[in-house]
Amino acid sequence: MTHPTDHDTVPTRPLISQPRMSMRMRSNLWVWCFLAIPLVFYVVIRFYPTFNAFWLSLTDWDLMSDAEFIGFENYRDMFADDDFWKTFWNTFEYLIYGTPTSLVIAFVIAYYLDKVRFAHNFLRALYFMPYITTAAAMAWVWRWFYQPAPTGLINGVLGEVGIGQIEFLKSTTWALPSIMVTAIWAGLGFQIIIFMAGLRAIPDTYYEAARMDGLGEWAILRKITLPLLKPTMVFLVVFISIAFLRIFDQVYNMTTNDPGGPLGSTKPLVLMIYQTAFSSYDMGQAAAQTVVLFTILLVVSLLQLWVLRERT
Amino acid sequence: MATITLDKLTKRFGRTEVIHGIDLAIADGEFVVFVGPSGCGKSTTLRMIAGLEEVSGGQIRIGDRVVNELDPKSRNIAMVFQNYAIYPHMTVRQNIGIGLYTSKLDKDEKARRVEEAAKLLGLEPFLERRPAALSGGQRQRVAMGRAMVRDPVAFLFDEPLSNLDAQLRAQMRIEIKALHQRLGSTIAYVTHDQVEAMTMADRIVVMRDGHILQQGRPMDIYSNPVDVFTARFIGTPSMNILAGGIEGDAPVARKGGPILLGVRPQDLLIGSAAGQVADTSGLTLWGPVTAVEPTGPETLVHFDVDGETVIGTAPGDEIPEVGARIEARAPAGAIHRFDASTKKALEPS
Amino acid sequence: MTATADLRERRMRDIRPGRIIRWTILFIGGVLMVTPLLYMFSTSLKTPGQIYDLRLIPAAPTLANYVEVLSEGEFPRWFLNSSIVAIVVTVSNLFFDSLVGYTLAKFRFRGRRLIFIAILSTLMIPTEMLVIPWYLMSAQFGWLDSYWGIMFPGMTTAFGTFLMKQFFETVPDDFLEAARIDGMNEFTIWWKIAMPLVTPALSALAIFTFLGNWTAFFWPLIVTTSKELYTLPIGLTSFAVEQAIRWEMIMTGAALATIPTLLVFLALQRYIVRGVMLAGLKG
Amino acid sequence: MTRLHLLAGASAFACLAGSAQAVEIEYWQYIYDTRVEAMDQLIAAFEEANPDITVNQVTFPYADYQTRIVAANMAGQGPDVMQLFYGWADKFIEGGLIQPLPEDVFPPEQIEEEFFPIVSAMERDGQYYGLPTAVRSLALFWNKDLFAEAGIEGPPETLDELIEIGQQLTQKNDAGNFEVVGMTLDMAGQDHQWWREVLVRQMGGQPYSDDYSEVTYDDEAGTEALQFYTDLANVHEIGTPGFMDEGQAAFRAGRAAMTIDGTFRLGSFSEIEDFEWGVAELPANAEGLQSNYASYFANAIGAGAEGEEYDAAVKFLEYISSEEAMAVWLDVVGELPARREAAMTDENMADPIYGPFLAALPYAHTTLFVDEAAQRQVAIDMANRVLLEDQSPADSIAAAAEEEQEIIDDARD
Repeated sequence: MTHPTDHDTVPTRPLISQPRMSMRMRSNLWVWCFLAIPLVFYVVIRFYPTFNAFWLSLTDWDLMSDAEFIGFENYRDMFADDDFWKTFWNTFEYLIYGTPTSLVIAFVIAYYLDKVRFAHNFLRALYFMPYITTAAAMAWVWRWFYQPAPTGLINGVLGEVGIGQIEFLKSTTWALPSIMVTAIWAGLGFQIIIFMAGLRAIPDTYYEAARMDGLGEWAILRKITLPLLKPTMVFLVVFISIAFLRIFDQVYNMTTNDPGGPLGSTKPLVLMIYQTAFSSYDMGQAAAQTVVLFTILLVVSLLQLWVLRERT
Repeated sequence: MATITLDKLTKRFGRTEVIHGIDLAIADGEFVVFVGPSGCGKSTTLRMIAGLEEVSGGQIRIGDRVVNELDPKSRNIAMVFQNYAIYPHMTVRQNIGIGLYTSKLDKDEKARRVEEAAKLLGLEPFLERRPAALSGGQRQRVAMGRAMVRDPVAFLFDEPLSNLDAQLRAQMRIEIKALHQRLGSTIAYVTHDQVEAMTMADRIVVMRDGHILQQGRPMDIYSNPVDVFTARFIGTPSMNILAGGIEGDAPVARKGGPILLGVRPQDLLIGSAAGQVADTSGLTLWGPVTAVEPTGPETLVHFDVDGETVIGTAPGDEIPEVGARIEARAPAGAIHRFDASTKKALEPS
Repeated sequence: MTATADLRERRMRDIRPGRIIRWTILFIGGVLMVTPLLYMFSTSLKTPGQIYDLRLIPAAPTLANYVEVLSEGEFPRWFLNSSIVAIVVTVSNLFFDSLVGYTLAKFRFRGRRLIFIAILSTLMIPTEMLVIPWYLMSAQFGWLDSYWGIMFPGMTTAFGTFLMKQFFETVPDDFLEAARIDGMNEFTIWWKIAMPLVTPALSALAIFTFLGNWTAFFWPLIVTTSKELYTLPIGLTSFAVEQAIRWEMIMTGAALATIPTLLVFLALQRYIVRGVMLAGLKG
Repeated sequence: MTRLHLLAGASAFACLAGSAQAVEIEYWQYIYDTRVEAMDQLIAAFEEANPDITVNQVTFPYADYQTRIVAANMAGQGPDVMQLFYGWADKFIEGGLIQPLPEDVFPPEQIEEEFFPIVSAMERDGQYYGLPTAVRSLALFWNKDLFAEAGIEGPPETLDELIEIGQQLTQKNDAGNFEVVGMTLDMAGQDHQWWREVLVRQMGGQPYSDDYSEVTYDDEAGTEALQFYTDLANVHEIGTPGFMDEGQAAFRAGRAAMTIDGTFRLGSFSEIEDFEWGVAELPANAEGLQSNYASYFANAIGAGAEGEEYDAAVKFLEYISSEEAMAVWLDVVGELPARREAAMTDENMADPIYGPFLAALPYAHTTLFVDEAAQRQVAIDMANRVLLEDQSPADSIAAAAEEEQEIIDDARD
């Protein structure tokens, strides 16, 4: 593509030989060489499947026979299906309770952890460790925790102090919060670290100035720390929301014998998608469900953009 | 070594033309400094010579070759950048060695060249260090070393000293100049600092808005600026420009006058110095002092003439009080005359 | 950094009274956070008869469960699979994400903005939506139940591309142009000059990608069917289901799935935390 | 006639070609160690008897198995003989994956006479689409040690005894938590089969119409069956759903005196060392009515098999549904022979473990599932509504019937 240079030895030679390609063309050639494989990848692995998913949601494809276009029937069926709505609200329950809880706990821990110097790294490691574990493995540990006596740890402890059994995973009331706790626990480490990064990014001079002005710790927190943490908060809210909207690993592993919990009380959208597609092989219907998930996630992302625009 | 010739060189970014067909011939071994305010096109011109920007029109020749479409490396030039562009992950030796990246020399020869350049630049003790452990001036030398090892047909410098503090800058100016004299290489050097231009150049090329306003030896430009812009740009403090006219054969400052009178602060003398100007055909100005800047050997005096601030020079031990009314004189030979509307110099005085 | 540390220290001395209590509460909280891990290890060292004994320290700890799982189970194989998948995908991301990120950050060419927006827009598309077409594609091309089948969806990511673009934008052009003048070709400039300048970003991306793939569950669950190709999380799930609620065995499996990442974390804590901060804030 | 003619021609051709031109056929089944091993033995025996035929066994993981067959069939590379769950028959027939068995080799009357009646699940419009080597049924597993401790002699024979004995065996601690349950209640396990095909019938009902296209348990009998099942937990308190997470886990841990499970559990229970256990037929109702649920994997001929491969496939299928093959299967896999003659030998019937399972086969039923996972979920939810949400059994069963009917209709249209 490029010519070997020959004027190291022959500095001036009367030649007007121009390269075959212009500089611009050569530069573009590099660009497209660099982009070629990734672009093919994006087209084949991302763009095409996206459109394919939309298309499949309009068909009755079930792996066995050819896909046939059936219009919006999958969507009509889905919206008329109580199970779908149940799952839909379950998903929102994870989101609505899980996100603020995670955020508040993570912030409180990060706020105080940031001030601790003694054995700081050790404490941070304790909080961060759950984040690097495998969700599937931890789901089983928590499942064991939640067992009724005589097996489960929590019920065992409750029994020792004379409190009756809680049927965590077997109860339509407690199953979803139980799984949510597992998910919150798993994500906390990440959120604490991000909060601490956000706190570090606030210049100390702000605090010093505020203290000079006679503000108390509480006022400093409200007037300086929290407002300056807004971008971090927005990022985390969106990040956590998306994680909860896509919750699967924990639910799948904690309810393998009655997938989605008793009476479907823990079943989130993604598990429903998984079952529709890979247990009932109703690919068309499952594709329609993924479109719903996509729409929700899109709304959340757009909300983020909107909130951040407000700021500036 | 080689000549560099620009022939109707044009550069467009999208629809905007930023270099308007400039012509220039840089002689073999000549040290040419491009100077002008930021955005005048001097850097773009240099980058086109280097091959980092595409040429939109016209021709660049290095030696006999048209290099418009050649890759930078095929032009056999070397360039020194404003932020040195030495790599933090490589040692000084490796950084200098990068200059020989395409060279077909054998390993020993390459090492020898690197050593040689390092010696020339006083970098020998630092060869194994990383740039982070070097001072600004040393980094600048590494960048130059990298340019030198390859023995290129021309060196291009793009504001190489602007990241250095004043003292280092002065020192490096001299080093670069000395280097040029020793190597005898062709150099194109871009700066916005007219002092650098004046002190280093064989020839200064003053650019503005994508045109070459004037080129010539530094003193020629200093004494015979072709227009108000060049006049004010070269020399520090800037030349005073006042509207005025000629009464009899003496220039007189006058608001709304038909011509512009230019006089350098160094030529506009105040206090006891003013008395030495006996020339009656010179310029005499009066006004209240607004500020004084004692610099030691002389005192720069800012005073007000009809609402315009003018700067003159008093001897170092004479510091007029602010508010005092003073008289300033310049000899006729020091007065530059410009057309008030075209801002072009009138016939040399 | 030390100056701010000093300031922090001074600030903390001002509020000394609550310090010990605060530290203690944080410590208890931290211990609670790792309780599941502690109990997982504890139970994995118990015999079936002991698992109803809820003390943390087993009365007579035994490695018998580990011996059984490792000798009879396919954990070593799954561990290998997870390693292969996570490493290959991470290397691929480091290569392609930074190549594309670099091109988008440092070259001016027609279609640059369009490509950037198109890539960024894929961030909005959840994998769950693509899983069905991927499955169909994998079935057609025979990628089901193969390493490539597990890996292909993650070979480059918009997140990584975006992250790398952000970082390459902070690299001064001079560095690249100097190399261009010295005669490097564009690929070498990227590889030898630009890449070393963004190593912090590369390590952040590596940590994220590796962790993400090591723990990935949804797609491997769908695409793998034979035990020989399970990744660790899938293997663990199938193992746990097969063990049919033999908790001491399940905990042993969970521990085996967790130990590698814990060890890596303990060894590289500083880098991992920094990487997470970096990627989290820029991404 | 034509087929016979063809057959004759083909075998003549095979003779002419000699054994060098052996026919190669593919046999597919899912991966399960003992099954693969048993099939290897059968193939070896078959090839010895038919040197001109080579059988290649191809195996896939269970989860992937159906998809593989569909994909291979689309590509025209399907198996000549394959194993399939009887519940997939509709889907496979409709999808054109399998073809009917030749009536001359496998006359329907003969099949019905020689095999257990449950094979009719493979029959459509008078044509058989496959035959099993082995079948599985349910039985009551009981913990002999716990029974002995409580001074009870043997397993319950009727449902009333089940309750009575169950209550005697149940142990609770001071806090009122179960230490040992009399019987496991695990709809997600085999209880849903027990409820559907056994309890409903024992209460005088019928779970589905004869062709299994219609749900018919939404009546008094069904309600009573559900009432009976949920009362085990709610009224008689002989167990609680989800105790130890899975019924079999509780039994294996020695914390359940009884559990209902299938033949396929024998392998994992055989590892129990802490106590003795026994197997009994499922309890009868007060009138002595017995029922059971049996299921099986059938072998069928792939739609793509033609010509000499088809003939070889027929021969092979004939062999693997022979008594000889069934004996091997029982020996290696532990699954029950599908032919009466092979199953009901004196030796088998006297076997303390196989006996109760075999005894159930003549009166066992086989549910024609369209989507087993979904239909099982309906039963789980049905019980949970009563157990967890205090819905009346009648309401719950009505809801379940409606839901399941919808699943069946969706699959059948």
